[in-house]
Amino acid sequence: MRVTKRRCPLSDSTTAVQTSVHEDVHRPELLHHFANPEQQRDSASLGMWIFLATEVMFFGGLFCAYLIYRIWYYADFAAASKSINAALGGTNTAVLICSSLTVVLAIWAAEQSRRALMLAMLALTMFFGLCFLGIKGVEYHDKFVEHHVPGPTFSFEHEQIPGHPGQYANPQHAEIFFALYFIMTGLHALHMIVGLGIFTWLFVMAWKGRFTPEYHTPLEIGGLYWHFVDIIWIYLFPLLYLIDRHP
Amino acid sequence: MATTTIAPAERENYLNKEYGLGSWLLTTDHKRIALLYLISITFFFFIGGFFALLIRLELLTPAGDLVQADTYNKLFTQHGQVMVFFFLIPSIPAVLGNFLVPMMIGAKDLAFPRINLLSWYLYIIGGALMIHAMLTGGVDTGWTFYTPFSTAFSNTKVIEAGLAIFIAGFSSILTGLNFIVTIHRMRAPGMTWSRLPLFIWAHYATSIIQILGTPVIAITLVLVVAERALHLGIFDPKLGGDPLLFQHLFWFYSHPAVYIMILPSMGVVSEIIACFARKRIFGYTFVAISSLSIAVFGFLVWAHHMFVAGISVYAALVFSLLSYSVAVPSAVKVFNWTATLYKGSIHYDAPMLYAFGFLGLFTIGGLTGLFLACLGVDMHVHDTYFVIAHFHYIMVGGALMGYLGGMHFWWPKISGKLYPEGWARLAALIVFIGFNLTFFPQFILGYLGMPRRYYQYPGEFQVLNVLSTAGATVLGVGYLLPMIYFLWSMRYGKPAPDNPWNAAGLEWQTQSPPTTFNFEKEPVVTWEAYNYDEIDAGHKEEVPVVG
Amino acid sequence: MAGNVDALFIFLVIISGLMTLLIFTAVIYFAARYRHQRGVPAEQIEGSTPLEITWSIIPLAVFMVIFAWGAVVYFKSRTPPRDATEVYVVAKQWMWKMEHAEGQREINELHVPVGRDVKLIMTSQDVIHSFFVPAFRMKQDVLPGRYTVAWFRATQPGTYHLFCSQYCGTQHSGMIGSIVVMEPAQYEAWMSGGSTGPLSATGEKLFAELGCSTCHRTDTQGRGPNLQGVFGKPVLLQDGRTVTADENYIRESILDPGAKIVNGFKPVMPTFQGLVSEEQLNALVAYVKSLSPAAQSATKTANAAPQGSGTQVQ
Amino acid sequence: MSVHATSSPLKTYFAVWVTLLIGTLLTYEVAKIDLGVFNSAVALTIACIKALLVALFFMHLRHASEKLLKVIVISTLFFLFILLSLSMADYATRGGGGHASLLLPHITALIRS
Repeated sequence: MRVTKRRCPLSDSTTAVQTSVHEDVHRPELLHHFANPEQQRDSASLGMWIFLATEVMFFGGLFCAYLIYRIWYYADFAAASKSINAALGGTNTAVLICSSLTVVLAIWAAEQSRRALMLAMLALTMFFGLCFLGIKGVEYHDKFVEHHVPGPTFSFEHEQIPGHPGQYANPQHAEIFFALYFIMTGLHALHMIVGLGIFTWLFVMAWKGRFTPEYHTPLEIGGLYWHFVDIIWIYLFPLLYLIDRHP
Repeated sequence: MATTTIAPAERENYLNKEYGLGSWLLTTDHKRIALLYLISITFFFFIGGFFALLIRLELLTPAGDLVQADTYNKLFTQHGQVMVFFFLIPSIPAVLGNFLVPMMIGAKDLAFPRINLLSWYLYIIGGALMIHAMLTGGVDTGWTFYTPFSTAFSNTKVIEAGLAIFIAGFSSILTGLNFIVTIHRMRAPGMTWSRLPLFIWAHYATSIIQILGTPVIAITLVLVVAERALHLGIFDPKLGGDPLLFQHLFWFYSHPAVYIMILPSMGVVSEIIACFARKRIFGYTFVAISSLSIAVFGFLVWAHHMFVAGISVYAALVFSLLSYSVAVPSAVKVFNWTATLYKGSIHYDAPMLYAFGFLGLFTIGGLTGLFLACLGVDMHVHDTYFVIAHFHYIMVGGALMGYLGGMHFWWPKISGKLYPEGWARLAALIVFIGFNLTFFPQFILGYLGMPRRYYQYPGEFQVLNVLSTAGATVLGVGYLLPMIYFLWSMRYGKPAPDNPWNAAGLEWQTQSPPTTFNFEKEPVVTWEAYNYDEIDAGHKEEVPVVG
Repeated sequence: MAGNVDALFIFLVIISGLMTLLIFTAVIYFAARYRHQRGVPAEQIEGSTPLEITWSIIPLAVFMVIFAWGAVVYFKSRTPPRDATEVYVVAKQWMWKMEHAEGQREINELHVPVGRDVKLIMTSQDVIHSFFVPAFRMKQDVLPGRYTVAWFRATQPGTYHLFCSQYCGTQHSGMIGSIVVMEPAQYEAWMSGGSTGPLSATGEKLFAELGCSTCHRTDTQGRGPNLQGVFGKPVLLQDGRTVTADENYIRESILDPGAKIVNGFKPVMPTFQGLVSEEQLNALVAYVKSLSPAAQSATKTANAAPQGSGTQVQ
Repeated sequence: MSVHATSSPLKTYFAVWVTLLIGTLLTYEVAKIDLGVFNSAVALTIACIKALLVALFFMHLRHASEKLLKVIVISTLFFLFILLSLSMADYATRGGGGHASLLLPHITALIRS
C-alpha cells in the first residue's frame, strides 16, 4: 500500500491547477490532487480498509480449503495438528498481541508529540515482529527435522489419532494438513515480513520528524495493516494448533 | 455549457505537456496511464485474436490438419487466458475507466496515482511472464486450469502462466481499489451519488467484484502452482484432495469476472444511449441499482458451471435458482435502455451504432444464459459450442462492442482528434454482421452436440464450422478497421472540439484533450446527470453533431 | 429423456425468441420513429416505478417456471431406475473402457439394448473426463477417485456418438466412441459371445485371491463385517454416524479402510490402494453388490443424489 | 472520519491488551479439556471476540465516525460467508456413503438418536 504523502513529480511543474480553492491549507505532505488534508487522510484510510477486504478474501480461499478437508479428514488433521508445538504457537499469539499494543501506543505517542516514545514503540513493534518470525523459524525447523514438510521426504507413519488408541493417521491426509499449515502460516509470515518493511520505513520517517500530531496518516495506515495480520493469526492459531489437544 | 470553440493545436494538454519516454513510463497522470493500458491491451487483443483466427482455420475441416493436437490445445488455452485476463478484464476499466472516472466526477486524478501506475507495471510484468510462458512452450490446460490435469498431467508451462495471471490479478485489484476510493472520496462539490453518471455506478460495481473476487483466484492459483511444484494433494484425488474444490474456488472468481467484463460495458452504453437519444436514461435509479445487484448476485451463482461436474444435486438446485437472480437486473437494464429510446431524438453516429449492436448481442447472449442456468438443458449443452457461443455473445458481443462504442464516443476527448465517421459506421456494421456469422452457428453446433476444445470433429458439423470461420474473417476485418482509422486520425484527423457530441457529463466541459489536472477550475456540480433538456434548450440553433 | 430435454429446450427457444423479438422490434421501431428531427426535442421521461416492477416481476415469474421445469428434468436424469442394467465405465487418457455386469468388455464402444434402462457407474484413471451422448441429451463428468453415475434409455436402434466433453489433454477430441443400440434379440446374440463370465464372478475370485474372504466371512466369526446383504443398506459406524453402503462407500472401504469403521469392528484392514486396478475395483464392487440380490441398486436415498456420492481415493 | 481525534485513551488500550492475552491463554487451556464438538466452537468464539476487540479498539472501528468502514467490514465478511457456506452447500449434501458427504450422515445420526 502506498501511504506516502510526498508530492508527485508532476505536481510542482504545473501552473494550471494552482488555483485550488483550498490553497490556504497547502502543506508539504498534501498531494496535489487532493483538496485538503482530510480528504487525503480519509482516502488513504479507506484505501487500506479496502485492501484489507481483499486480504480477507485471499485468506478466505485457504480457509475454505482448510474447512472442507478438516471435516473430511478430522482424525488425521487432529493427529497432524498435535505434532505441532502449541506452546510456541501460543507464545507467538501473545507476541503479536503485544506488538499490536505497541502499534497503537506509537500512534498515541505521535498524537501527543512524544517523539521518543513513538520511536521506542515502533522499534518495539519491529522487535516483536522479529521475535514472531524467529519462533516461527524454530517451528519450521522442528517440522523439517521430523520430516513433516510436504514433499518427497514427507513421513507421517504410525502417528496415533488422538482419542483412538491403536488407530493411526493416514499419512496422505496428514500431508494435506501440513500443506495447508505451511501455505497458511507461510503466507502469514510473508505478510509479517512486508509489515516489517513498512515499519522500518515508518521508523525512518518518524526519525526524520515527518510525523506531527496533525499528520501521521502513514502510521495509522501501517497500523491497520499490522493489526489485520494479527487478526489472521488469531484465527490461524486455534485452527492449526489446537484441533484436538486433550491428553 | 458545451463550448464550440475548436481547440487551437498549441493549447497545453496532457499529451503535449511533456515529451519523452520517461514522461510516459513514470507518469502518474491517470490519462497517460490509460493510454499506456490502451497500447498494451491492444497488443494482447491482437495476440489473442491471432490465436482465435488459427483456431477457426483449424476448424475449417473436420480433420486435424493445420496444426498438431497439442498446438491446438495451446491455442485455445492461450486465446482464453490472453483475452480474459489480459484484454477483457482490463479493457474498459483500465482504459476508459482510468481516463474517465476522475474526469466524470470532477477530480484531478485518481486517489492513488502512483498505485495506478504500479498496477500498470504489474499488468506488464504479468503480461511479459505470460508471453514468456507462450514462447517457451505454452500452456495447454484450458484457461480454466482444471485439476488434476493442470497440477499432475500437463507437461506445459502451467506454473508460469499461473503466476502471470496471479500478478495481473493484483493489477486488477489495485485498479478496483483505486476506483472505489476515488468515487467515494474525490467527487467534486455537488456531485452527489444520485448525480453520478451510470458509467461511474457501473465501475463502482465492477470494482467491488475486482477487490473481493480476484484475491480468491489469486490464492487458488497459488495452490495450483504449489501443488504442481511440490506435489501436494490439495486438489489431487490420488493424494486425497478434491478436484471439485478447485472448480468451486476457480468459479467463485471466474463467474463474477464475467461481470467485471460486462458491467463497465453497460456503463458505456448508458452514456452513449443517453447522449444520442438526447435524453436522461429511463429509470436512472434502477439502472444504477441493477449494476450493484449484478455485482452482488454475481457472487452467488458460481456453481452453475459445475452442474454436471459431480456436485450434489441439491447444491445444483440452489445454484440454478440463484442464477436467475442475476438475470433479473440484466433484463431490467435492457428494458430501461430500450425505454430510453422512446420519444427520444435519436442520432445515428458511430458510437450509437455500437450501442445498438451491444443491445442486440447482449440480449441474445443474456437470453441464452437462461438455457445454461436451466438444469435440464445445461446437462445437454454444457461444455459444447453452445457455451462458447453464449459467452462470446456476452464478452465479445457485449463487452467488446461496448468497449469499441466507448472508444469512438470518447476518442475525440482522448486524442483531441476526430475519426472518419463514415469508416466508423462501416466498421460497426462489419463487426455486427461478422460477429453474428461467427457465433450464431455455434449455438446450433452446441445443440447438435459438438463439444468444445475439439480440434477434429465428426464431418456432420463441418457446414456450420465453415460458416463460423467465414464470419471470423469478417469480424477480424471489423476489428482491424478501427485500429487503422484511430491511428490515422491521430495524425491526419480534424481537431476535435471540446464537446463534439454536445454531451452531458463533466468530462466534456474541459478541453479536448484535457490538461494534466483535467479542469482549469475545480468544477461545482449543480445539475442532475444527463441534463440533455437543459443542454439542448441552451442551443436552439443547434450545434451540428459531428459526422 | 431426450424428449424431456428437447421439450424444455423448445420452450426456452420460444420464450427467448419472443423476448428477442420484443426488444428488437421496440429498439428498431423507436430508433426509426424517434430519429432526430430538427425542432423536435426529446421528451424527458424520468422513469416509472410501476413499469420497473412489472418488468422485474414478470421475467422473474417466467424464470421460476424455467427453473422448476429444468429442475424436474435434471432430477429425473440424476435418478437411475432401480432395475437398470449396470455398466461400469473407466475413462483414461484417451479412451473409454466399458464393462458389462455380465462380463463383456468393450473399448470406445458400448452395446446396449433398445428400450432398457442402462445405469453407468463411472470413474477415471487419470484426469476429469465427461461422458456425453448428444443423442440421449446426457452428460456427466467422470472423476478420478470416485464414482459418478448416469443413466439413459435408448429408444431407437442405431449408432450414436459418445464424446468426451471435458478437456483432458492432447487427444481430447480423439476420445470419442459410439453407443450401439440394438434390438433386444440382436443384443442377446451379441451378449452371448466373448464373455469371461459375469463381473461379479471375477470379483468373487479376486475376493478370495486378495484374502478378503478370510476376514469378511459369511458367519459372525470374521474380523471384518459380514458382507451378505450389506449393499444398499444403512451401516452404523463406530462414531455413531450412519452411511448408506453404495458403490462409493464400498470403494472407499477398499482403498481407505480406516475412514469409516463399522460399529463393533477394529481398524485392522490394510489399504488396497495401489494394489487393485480400477477394473478390479469395479469387479469387487460388483461382487459385493451381488451379495445383496434384493438391492441390486442403491437405496432411494443414494439414488436421489448418486452422482454426488463421491469418495476420495486416499 | 477523523481518526486521530478519536483515539481511545491508554486505559482502554491496556485493558484490551490484557483481555487479548487472557483470551489466548484461555483458548490454549480449554483446548486441553475434551468438550467434543464444542472445542472448536469455543476456540472459534474466543478467536472472533479477540478479532472484534482488535478491530474495534486497535483499528478504531468503534470510533469510525463514518458508517462506510463498518459497511465494508460487514460486507466483506458477508462475501466470505457466501464463499464458505455455498461451497459447503455442495459438500454437505453429496449423498451416499463416500466421505465426500458431510452433513447427511450427521443428520441421519441425529434422527436415530
